[in-house]
Amino acid sequence: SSNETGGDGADGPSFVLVTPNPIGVNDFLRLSVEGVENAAEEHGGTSSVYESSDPASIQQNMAAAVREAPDVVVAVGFNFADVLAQEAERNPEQQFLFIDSCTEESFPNVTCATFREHEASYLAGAQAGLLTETDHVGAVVVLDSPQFHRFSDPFGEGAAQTNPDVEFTQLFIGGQNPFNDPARAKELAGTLAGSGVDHVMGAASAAGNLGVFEAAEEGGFFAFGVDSNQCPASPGQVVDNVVKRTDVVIADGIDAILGGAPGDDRSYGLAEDGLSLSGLLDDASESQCTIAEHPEVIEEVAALRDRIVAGDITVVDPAGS
Amino acid sequence: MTIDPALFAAALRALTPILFAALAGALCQRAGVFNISLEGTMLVGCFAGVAGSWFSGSAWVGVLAAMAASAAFSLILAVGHVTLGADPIVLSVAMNMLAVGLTAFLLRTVFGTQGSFSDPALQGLGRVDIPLLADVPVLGPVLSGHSPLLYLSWLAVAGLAVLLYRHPWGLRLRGVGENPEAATNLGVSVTRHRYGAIVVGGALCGLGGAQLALGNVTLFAENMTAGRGWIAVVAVMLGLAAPIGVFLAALLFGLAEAFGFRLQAVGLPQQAADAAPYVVTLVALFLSSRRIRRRDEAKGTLTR
Amino acid sequence: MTDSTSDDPRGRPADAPDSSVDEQSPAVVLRGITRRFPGVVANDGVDLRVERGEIHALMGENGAGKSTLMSILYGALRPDAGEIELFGERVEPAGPAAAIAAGIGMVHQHFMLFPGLSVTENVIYGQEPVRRGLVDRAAARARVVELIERFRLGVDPDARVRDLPLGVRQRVEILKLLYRDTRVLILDEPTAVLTPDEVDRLFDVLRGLAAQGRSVILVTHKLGEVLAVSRRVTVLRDGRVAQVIPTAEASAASLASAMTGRDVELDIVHPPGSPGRPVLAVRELTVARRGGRPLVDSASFTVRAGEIVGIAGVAGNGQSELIEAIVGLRTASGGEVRVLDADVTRLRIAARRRAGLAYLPEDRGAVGSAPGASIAENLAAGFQRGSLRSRGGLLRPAAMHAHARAIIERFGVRAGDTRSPIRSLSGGNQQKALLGREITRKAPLLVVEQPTRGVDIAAVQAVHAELIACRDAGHAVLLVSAELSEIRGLSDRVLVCYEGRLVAELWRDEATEERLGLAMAGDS
Amino acid sequence: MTDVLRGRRGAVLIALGAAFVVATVLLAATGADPLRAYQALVVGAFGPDGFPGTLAYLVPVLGMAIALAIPLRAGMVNLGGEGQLVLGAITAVIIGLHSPLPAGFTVLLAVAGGVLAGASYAALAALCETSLGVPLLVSSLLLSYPAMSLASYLVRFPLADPGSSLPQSRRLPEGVALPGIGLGEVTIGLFAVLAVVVVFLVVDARTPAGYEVRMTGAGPRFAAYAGIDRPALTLRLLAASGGMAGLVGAIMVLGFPFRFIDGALISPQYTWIGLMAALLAGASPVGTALAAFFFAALTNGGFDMERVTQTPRELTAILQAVIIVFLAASTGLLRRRGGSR
Ligand SMILES: Nc1ncnc2c1ncn2[C@@H]1O[C@H](COP(=O)(O)OP(=O)(O)OP(=O)(O)O)[C@@H](O)[C@H]1O
Ligand SMILES: Nc1ncnc2c1ncn2[C@@H]1O[C@H](COP(=O)(O)OP(=O)(O)OP(=O)(O)O)[C@@H](O)[C@H]1O
Ligand SMILES: [Mg+2]
Ligand SMILES: [Mg+2]
Repeated sequence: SSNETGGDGADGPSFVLVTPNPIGVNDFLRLSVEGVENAAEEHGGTSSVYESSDPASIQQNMAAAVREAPDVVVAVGFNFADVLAQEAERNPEQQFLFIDSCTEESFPNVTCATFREHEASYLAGAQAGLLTETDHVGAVVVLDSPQFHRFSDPFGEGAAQTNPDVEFTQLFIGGQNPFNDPARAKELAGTLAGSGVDHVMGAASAAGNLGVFEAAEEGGFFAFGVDSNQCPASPGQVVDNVVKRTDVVIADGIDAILGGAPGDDRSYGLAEDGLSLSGLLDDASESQCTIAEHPEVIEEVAALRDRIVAGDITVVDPAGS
Repeated sequence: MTIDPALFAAALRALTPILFAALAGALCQRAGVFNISLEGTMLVGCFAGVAGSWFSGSAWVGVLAAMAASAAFSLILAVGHVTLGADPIVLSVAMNMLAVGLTAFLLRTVFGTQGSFSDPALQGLGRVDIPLLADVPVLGPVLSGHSPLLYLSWLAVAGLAVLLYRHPWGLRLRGVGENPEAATNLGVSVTRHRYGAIVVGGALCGLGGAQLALGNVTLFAENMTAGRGWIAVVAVMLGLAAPIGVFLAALLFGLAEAFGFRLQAVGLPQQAADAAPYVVTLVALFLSSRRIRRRDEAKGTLTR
Repeated sequence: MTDSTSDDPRGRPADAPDSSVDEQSPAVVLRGITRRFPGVVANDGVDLRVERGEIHALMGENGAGKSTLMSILYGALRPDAGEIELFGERVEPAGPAAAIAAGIGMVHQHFMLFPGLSVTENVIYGQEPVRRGLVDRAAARARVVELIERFRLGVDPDARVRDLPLGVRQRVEILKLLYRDTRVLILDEPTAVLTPDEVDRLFDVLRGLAAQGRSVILVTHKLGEVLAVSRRVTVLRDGRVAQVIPTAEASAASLASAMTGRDVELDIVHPPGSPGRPVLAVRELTVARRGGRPLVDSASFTVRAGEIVGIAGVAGNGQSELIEAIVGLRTASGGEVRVLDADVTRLRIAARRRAGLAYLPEDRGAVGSAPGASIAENLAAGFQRGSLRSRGGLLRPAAMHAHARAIIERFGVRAGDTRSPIRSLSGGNQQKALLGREITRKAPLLVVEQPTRGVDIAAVQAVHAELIACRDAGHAVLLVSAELSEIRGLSDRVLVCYEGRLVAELWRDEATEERLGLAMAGDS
Repeated sequence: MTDVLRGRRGAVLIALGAAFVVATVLLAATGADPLRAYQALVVGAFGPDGFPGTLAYLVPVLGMAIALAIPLRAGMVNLGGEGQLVLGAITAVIIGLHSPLPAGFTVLLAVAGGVLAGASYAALAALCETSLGVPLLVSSLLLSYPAMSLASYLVRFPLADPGSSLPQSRRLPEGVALPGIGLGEVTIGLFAVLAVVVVFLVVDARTPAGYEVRMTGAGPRFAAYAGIDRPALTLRLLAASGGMAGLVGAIMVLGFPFRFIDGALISPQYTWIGLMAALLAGASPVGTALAAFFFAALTNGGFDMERVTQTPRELTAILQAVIIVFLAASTGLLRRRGGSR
């Protein structure tokens, strides 16, 4: 569906955001909507959102967005790679902002913004390594595919960095509907706990993570969230989150395009503040994350972040070529 | 990988929602209605269960709401198929689509949220420790400490078996499924019995949904049944629509799932774990049908 | 009822008066019943009166409206006009349940049984004895066993109906009525699948019931049965009552002419055939059954061109299985079947048909035809890869319809549009059409099973004439029938099947009713 | 006869009218302007911008509808369309990626491979029934899941696109694609599917084989009696059905985006929508095609309705389901009128 906002900006710039999935509770997409809306407000323009549900509708929505001929078409998610490349080639006048992925070839009218999630996951793992009492951490992951390994593998490496004895196990949800199966996610988290894991990375989708947190609450272990601050969903059980600042990134990208510098490949990691942990943000004390109770861990992890930013440590991207 | 009580306890939890739905499917099958709307009907139960529990503050009100809502939802199949003669497969597929849309729509309008709803204040079903049994070494951890609906599902198996094979209503229902014309001629209403089977089945699916949303977890997420209703359809086939058979079939799925989790930890690809239950089912069907076929061959009724 | 002392074969009312209030009123009175179907008036102002304790025969040609009238009485169909009175009281039609409650029961010509349920379950269905809320299975079984023994029905109460032969299933239907203590029994052609002995037994049962004051309405095409067992006869013709007479005043010829509206020659004697070369040769054919004696046990015989060989036997003695093994619907476990010079034992049906076989099966509704498909499509079966194709290999719809028209005309089938479904034809007309299809194949061997079951007199005569003509044209005919008069009237030789074995082979002149009866009882 | 027909038309009109009323009420209840919504739906389905999309959607929906109608004509239900579709697609991709032949030949080979893969997998389901005694309905459904898992595994590992984190195969080489017809992303695959519809129509109505299939559907025991070899027929029909599903899969990957994306052929529910179309039409070729076209237009128009009006996307799903329920009920009513009693 579409949502148009901004009445006063009828003659300002217009933006269309196309999502790959229904927005729902997907914090990543919600932040994107926020980002586009904020940009519209800032530049005195309008924005609308086209929600897709499957590959067929992604293609439909993208074509419709181009027909609207807004100042910028914003597409979020790697699902757009092919469609965006095609439309960009056919419509050289149209500017595109591609979030979270990039086209294989580069186009002058496509601005890409990607995240180095693995850097933040690595830091979350480091926290787990410091906090674990059983020397065993794990992850519940939506699917066994490269994109999701970016959350789980670095988590294990980070833990090993701060705690050489640590053991790491990851389990995958799979099944007929991996992105919407909180019951299975919960059962998997419980299985991990049963084998001695006491800190679990929840890379189990928006709905799945709720299952992971429930298991943590019942099993008395701890979990990590992704995308946004998930600590309020299960206060006392969620240690910290890998936060992707999509809103910041979109605003940045739109500024660049309107400012006449399109076509860049922009990468956001810890250094660019595109990624962080809730515990490393200024308002960490109000986050309801348990990490706030461990200032010494925060301190140690902050130091680790600085080393990554400085380039002393390079976190391997599991999905990278 | 370790085989411990927790594995079997996990299998029992995994099987419960499937079992409720499969019992519903078996009941309908016995009445001669091919019902593949279990997935959607269960999803409606998930939503109604969470809504009922949320607004009343009692998980049991949620369970009743789930039963009522799913039973009402199943009336689409009853009216459409039994009264109007529509194809049950078409109706069921449409119902499954409708359930996804409807629950998402209601989530938006009733709870003002999208994707999922959970709240620490939402009442779940909790667990029951069974006195004495809880202290038995291996059996205790497996059988005790589950959601009350899990135990209810076992009662439902027994109840349904008695109903089908010992109660007049069950006999009439089986007759309706075997030869509706003959039943009509003996003054037994095909319509009434099929409505009964579908609506009671709906209520059972509601229980399955309530167990999933208030027992296995305590939240609602769009499309959270995640194919369990389809597994139930398969379990009905494998269990030959008999309550005990269906229970065993569902147990097979529960075990396959719980084992699959653990095998992953030792390196089994997730996709192989996903496919395993279906392959196992196919083999089981093949073995059981071979027995049936040998009997038929002996009778020489094999038609070429 | 076995203790009935009534010797009167026509079931006079019992001397013991019925205890109901109005004992004079008849059991059933139908007045002015009218029922229309699109294009037909199936019942047109029909009156029917059945006294208590009376066996009343209802006769009429195929399509005369008998089934419709009975369905109305039973509540399965609503009349467009007319009224129903039961035991002196006016009733409104309110469905079978109400009819059952009022004491009416019906045995349908097409059995209404639950194949997957046991005999006992079939019998008690809808009126289960209940103890503490559950079915009292012990009481149910005891009651059923008692009825089986009292009426010598010889049915295993625990058997699954799907495992029972047709003749036994009929008895299960009767058991259902006995169990329900029915006061008015409607039987739609109940003797079609019974042997003479079983027919006698059935009639004994019916007479016993009548002696108790119950009424029986017997729907049948068979003149002999009507004369033997009924007290009065109502004859329907074209949906109207043509005649109501006491049986004592009726004769076979008068009934036949009342039904058809013209004089009918009843005792046609067909001349014998002149057998030529062997067409069908069956050697030691065996069909095994696991854990029991074989269904068919080393059957050997030959059928020659230009002769009709009849197979007689009590239903359930292996005739059906023998035929199925010959035509290829069932796998033989041993022996050999040859058609002309070809060994067809291992061939599929299609190949056997190519080798020279035509076959009219017993179950014309499910095996011999696809009821919902059109007449043209049904009659095209077996010709679709032959004469109905154009040179390009495509089926020609025009040819299909012409083919159907030709069969309809040649065999006197009463049918309208060849595009309408075959189930819209009456039973007799379906039978003529299907036989026509098989004869049109001009196959050297024609196997026919129960060719005149449930078919009216005119159709019976037409079918018989066609079979004789087929034989005289030099075809070999193998005939299976439960109708002894049919077997004797048509066959040049008769084989008797008993417990899977062929126990007797009788020439035309030797095949007297007595000798056949003895052989069929296993006493050869 | 004539008044029966009049009754039928009436029933369809009543059903469509009822669906329309329910839809309007639902739309109005959520504050949308129904008129504007319907306009968007029609323009989205048939307007100059929308029609290519409808055609693009028609290819898989009609293809799968015909695939499932073929065995349904004989009363056999193939519930394994998804697995056959996916296997056809993944096979075409494997051939497309690895064939050493020139692009044109590779395309032909990929299509043939897709057809063959779908056909043999469906034939396997048929063998489960004819030789192992597992009913077709069950065997086809169950076999579908391992096929999907296999494809899913292949595109995550051996065929994975190294440049993307999406579970998708590498892109087919330049030129390994079906030519477009100048309407959006629609390729000549559309004509291939339409050609199959015509062949199905002719075979069904005018050949001995079609006659035998219909008779098997009308009366399985009659067909056996008439000498129709059911096991052989089952095998052939399922192979044809699976082959068609495989063809659809191959067409889909040989068009944009020229690769196999995990789930892309499953989540739009092509198979189930196709099955519904076939069932609603009693598997008759023309009826199935019309029903498939109706669904394709409805779905594609639905996207526009979602975008143009303020209707929440859930509402579109609800509307479609409601329309299908009413359609099913009306055809049920028809069948009942036409049948006995
Ligand atoms: N359901 C129906 N729809 C249309 N016509 C019907 C229906 N039932 C009966 N008829 C017609 O009503 C007439 C009477 O049929 P009915 O079955 O009562 O005859 P019948 O005397 O029982 O014949 P038979 O000896 O063949 O059993 C026939 O012309 C028949 O075609
Ligand atoms: N849908 C229909 N359309 C038209 N006529 C029908 C239809 N259904 C049934 N009939 C008619 O109703 C009759 C069915 O009644 P019934 O069951 O007594 O036939 P039958 O018993 O097969 O015939 P018979 O007694 O000669 O064997 C048929 O004779 C047929 O003419
Ligand atoms: Mg009749
Ligand atoms: Mg009859």
